[in-house]
Amino acid sequence: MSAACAATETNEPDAGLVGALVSETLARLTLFAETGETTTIDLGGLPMSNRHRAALDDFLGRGEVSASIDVIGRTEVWETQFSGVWRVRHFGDGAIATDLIEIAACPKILCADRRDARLAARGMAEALELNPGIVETPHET
Amino acid sequence: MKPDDTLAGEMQRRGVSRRAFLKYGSYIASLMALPPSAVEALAEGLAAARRQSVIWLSFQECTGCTESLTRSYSPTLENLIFDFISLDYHETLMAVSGEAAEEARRAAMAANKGKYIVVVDGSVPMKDGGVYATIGGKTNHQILEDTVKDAFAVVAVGTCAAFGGLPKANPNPTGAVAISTLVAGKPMINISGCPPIPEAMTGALAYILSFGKLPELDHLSRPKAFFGETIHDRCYRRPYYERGEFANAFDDAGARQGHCLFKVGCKGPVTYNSCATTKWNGGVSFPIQSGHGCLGCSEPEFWDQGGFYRPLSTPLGAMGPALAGAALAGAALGVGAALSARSHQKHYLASLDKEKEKE
Amino acid sequence: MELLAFARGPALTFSLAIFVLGVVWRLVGVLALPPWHDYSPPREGAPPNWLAAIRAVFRKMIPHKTFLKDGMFTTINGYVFHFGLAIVVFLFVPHIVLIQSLFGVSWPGLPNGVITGVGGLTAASLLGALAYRLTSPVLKLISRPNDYISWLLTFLPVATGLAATAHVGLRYETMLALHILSVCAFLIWFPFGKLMHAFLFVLSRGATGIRFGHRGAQL
Amino acid sequence: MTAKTTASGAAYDVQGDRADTERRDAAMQAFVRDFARTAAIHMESCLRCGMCANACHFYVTTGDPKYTPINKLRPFEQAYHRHIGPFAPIYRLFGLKSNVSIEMLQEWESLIYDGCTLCGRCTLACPMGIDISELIKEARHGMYKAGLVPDRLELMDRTAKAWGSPASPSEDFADIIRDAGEEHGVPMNIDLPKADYVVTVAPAELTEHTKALSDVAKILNKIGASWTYSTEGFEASNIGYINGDLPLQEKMTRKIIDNAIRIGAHTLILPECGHAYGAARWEAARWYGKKLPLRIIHMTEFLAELVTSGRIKLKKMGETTCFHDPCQLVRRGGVTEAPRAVLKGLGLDLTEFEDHGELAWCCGGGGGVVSNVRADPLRFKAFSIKRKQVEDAKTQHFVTACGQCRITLTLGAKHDKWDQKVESLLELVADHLED
Repeated sequence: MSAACAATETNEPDAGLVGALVSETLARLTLFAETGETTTIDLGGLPMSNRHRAALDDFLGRGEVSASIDVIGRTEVWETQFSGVWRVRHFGDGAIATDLIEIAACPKILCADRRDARLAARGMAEALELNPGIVETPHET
Repeated sequence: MKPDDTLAGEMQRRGVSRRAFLKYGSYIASLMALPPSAVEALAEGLAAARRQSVIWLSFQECTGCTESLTRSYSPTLENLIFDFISLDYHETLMAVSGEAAEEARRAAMAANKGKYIVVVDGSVPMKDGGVYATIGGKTNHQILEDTVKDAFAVVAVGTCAAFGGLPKANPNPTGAVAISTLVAGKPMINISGCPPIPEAMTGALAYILSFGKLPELDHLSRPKAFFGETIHDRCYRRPYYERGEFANAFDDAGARQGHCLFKVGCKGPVTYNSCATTKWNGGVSFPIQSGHGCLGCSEPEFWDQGGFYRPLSTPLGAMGPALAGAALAGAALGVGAALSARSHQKHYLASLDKEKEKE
Repeated sequence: MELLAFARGPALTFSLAIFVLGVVWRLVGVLALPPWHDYSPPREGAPPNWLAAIRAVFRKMIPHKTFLKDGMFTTINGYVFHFGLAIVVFLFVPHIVLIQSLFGVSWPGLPNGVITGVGGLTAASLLGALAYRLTSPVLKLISRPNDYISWLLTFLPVATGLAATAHVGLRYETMLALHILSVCAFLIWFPFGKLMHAFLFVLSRGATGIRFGHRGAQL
Repeated sequence: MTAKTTASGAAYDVQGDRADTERRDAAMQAFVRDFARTAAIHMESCLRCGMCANACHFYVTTGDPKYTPINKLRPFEQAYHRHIGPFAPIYRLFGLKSNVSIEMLQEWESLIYDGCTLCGRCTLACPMGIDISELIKEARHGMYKAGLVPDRLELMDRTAKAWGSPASPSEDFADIIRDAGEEHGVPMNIDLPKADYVVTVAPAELTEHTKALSDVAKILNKIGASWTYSTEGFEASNIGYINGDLPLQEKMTRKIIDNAIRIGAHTLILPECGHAYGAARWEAARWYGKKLPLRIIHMTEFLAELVTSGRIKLKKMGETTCFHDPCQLVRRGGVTEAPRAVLKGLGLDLTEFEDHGELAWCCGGGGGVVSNVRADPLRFKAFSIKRKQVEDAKTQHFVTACGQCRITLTLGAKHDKWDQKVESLLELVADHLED
């Protein structure tokens, strides 16, 4: 670390933090596998530096699913290489606002809300009414 | 069918799903260190809430608090709060002025009697009948009393409103006082800081909106979620403090290596705020990270702690004359005591001589 | 912060002033008493008075072996809390900063972990001293309120200091204020009670050193 | 003059028929007079650590905390804080230190006289270096003024005033000297108008140890010195010094010094007596306020000079011995090497006690305790320390250089029915002079 950047670099190497986080995740994952109990670990309150974050994500890796949500700003969701362990990262004004490890079948933020669905159903019905032709099989031209 | 006037309804009309509330709930829960189980409660509470009428009063202040809160200009997570509240009166932000503005305030108060929140920034001058700050011919004190009367809660934003701040600093020419000294019998929150961390303001408001009650407060009525720990306790430079590695000046090797700033006057150990964790400007940095000690701006009387660069463990005020005077007085008393003792002894020796004469 | 400001401000200034006043008062009050001139010829080869005094000051730091048989606890425990107090008072960085602000001199400090450990040991040692004073028949007989007050006012700064750094008890700034106030109480009491031995030991040992040196007797 | 006891059972004697307050005031005034700078510093310095207790033979052998040396100073201390200390005006103004009561003085009489031999071992134990023994000696001044002194000591005081010696009238002195000379076949010098050496004596030599009188003469004759005993100033033991009777101390000091100066002596030889050494060697000059024109030396120092300089030759005894260090001579006098040099000259192989030299245990009889019959039981208890040391040493001889120590140790052995002879260094030297 050069002297010049030291003043702005917030990380004080703390090898224990990432290890502790991973152990905690493992414990919660085991619990989820056995009982189905879901949990969320909020990384926000922890003294995480970018290096910590990188080390953690390095370890967790990338799995099959990744999604991007566009709601009041961006949100990134991806499954880690460990099935059932998700990373949910909400962005605020350009920076990470909330950073979570979610242990669940599927992160809540990905799922549609039934109340939204009810409204959507109404909207879809209205749309259909406005354009009944859409349901007819289009002719090959 | 009556339009859905809940916040969820408003958002839906703008084509935003309930995911927004879930995301916002996560954000607030994370900010306030609430348990993950609170996320849904927050989201549901907010979704079901109605737009909150807020009347913002500015007294002896610098508008820095407003700047802090409205800092970002793109509609993002951080300022979503403006979609949840109805800022019915705010001199700096509102378009109207003059009597029309005052009329807006009165209208909002009448429409939301007992339900509106009064946010105050700035302290209130009380000296000389409060003439040092008047709006529309009414003193700050009158306006405050008038507005708060039918409010649901009062939020004092910034150190001036919370504790008196700069206007109250020695010699306090206007007789400035904190809002809490003038507001009795209303739920009251202080969000101190100069300026306060915007997240602390929005977090507190969102909490009230979601749960209909005040968050847990400390003995200075500050939300514990943001003011529960000292800067020092959460400071990334803390390990340097523990190891005894300090910057002795702002330009020495210690300062360059990012050592603890205690010796150059950092007030982190006695300052309760979340700068070290929430940080500023969207989590970019905070004063200590930028190489300057904490000023203690979220604490009462922070201007009058003997100087920002005076280390916390040093005495306030000049010792020299007091100690010199004490040494002189001590010497005088010592000589006096010795003379008195000697006179006791002389007295005895004289009596011995008399005995000898008798013999 | 108001209590802390009071502690750092008027309380500290006042107590330091009383400390200086009392120390000077007591030293001058004693030293201004008439001296006792010894006209007897010194033993051949007797050291000059100043040397005899200095020798006595150092000689008395270690007791004769024979007195350790029954005075082992008093001696070892005394050393533990004296060194402990010295380390905590003079090698904890915030304290050094205070000293620097008063006298302009400073020196490197020790890591906080060491200070906390030494502080804990010191507190334990002080409690041991008190327990001994409360149980030994000799000490029970010769102890005065002075001894208990001096003990308490020495123990309190150690206890409040430890509590403040360990975040035990009240809020940090309140504990810090109480710590400073306990030091103020210590400073105010210092010149008037037996804490004054921190200055007097030089005079007391030195005076006997001069008497014994003159006679060629060993201390 | 009747023996009384305090409420707690402590014995005390009272002299005279003054009112209690008058006595108390007299004591206080005398206490107050004594606080010069050093005493005041020491009064300020006690830490109440109790280290002095284990240095005291009376505490160690009785286990009674009241014998803790610093405790013996309590009335003296109280007087100091009320009248002399830097905060005395405040103490008086607010009544923080009460005046010493007569009951307290009565209670402390036995601690100050019976319970302290002025041996000064506590001074060496004190981490602050407080010279407790010196302070107790000063406290005795007030006790004497108050008329609160053990009757036996007061009797000796009056005898000394009347006779010039607590042991024998001055008129009998010349006869005693002549008798001793005749008995041991040594030519004696008495009342010579001029001499280089004036020899003084201690009470024990006028009664039990009269051989010492001729032994000194034998040695002085041997070296061909110009010397004399002198009726006008023979008594070196100073009961005023021990009792706290300052005028008597001055009178007795002046008597031997003035006399020696008159005779033109360059050296005043003190007898084998500890307190005589303290009173004359270290305190005599105080009454003159200047340096004295003659040398004052202890018998042991004199013998050591003669032996080491070869002025006398001694027959080698080739036996083993242990040595009791007299407190006033060694610990408080600094004469540590001299007796050892003499023992070496005698060819005696010295086995040192575990605590010897400046750390030696007191015989238990110093400071007038041996003369104070009231203290006998206490003294016999303290003797057990010395007895054990001597028994552990397993030597053929047991020697000392102080007549009072010798008497104390002999009485102790007698009380214990323990067959142990205590010998005098002077007598051994005189008995082994090479012809």
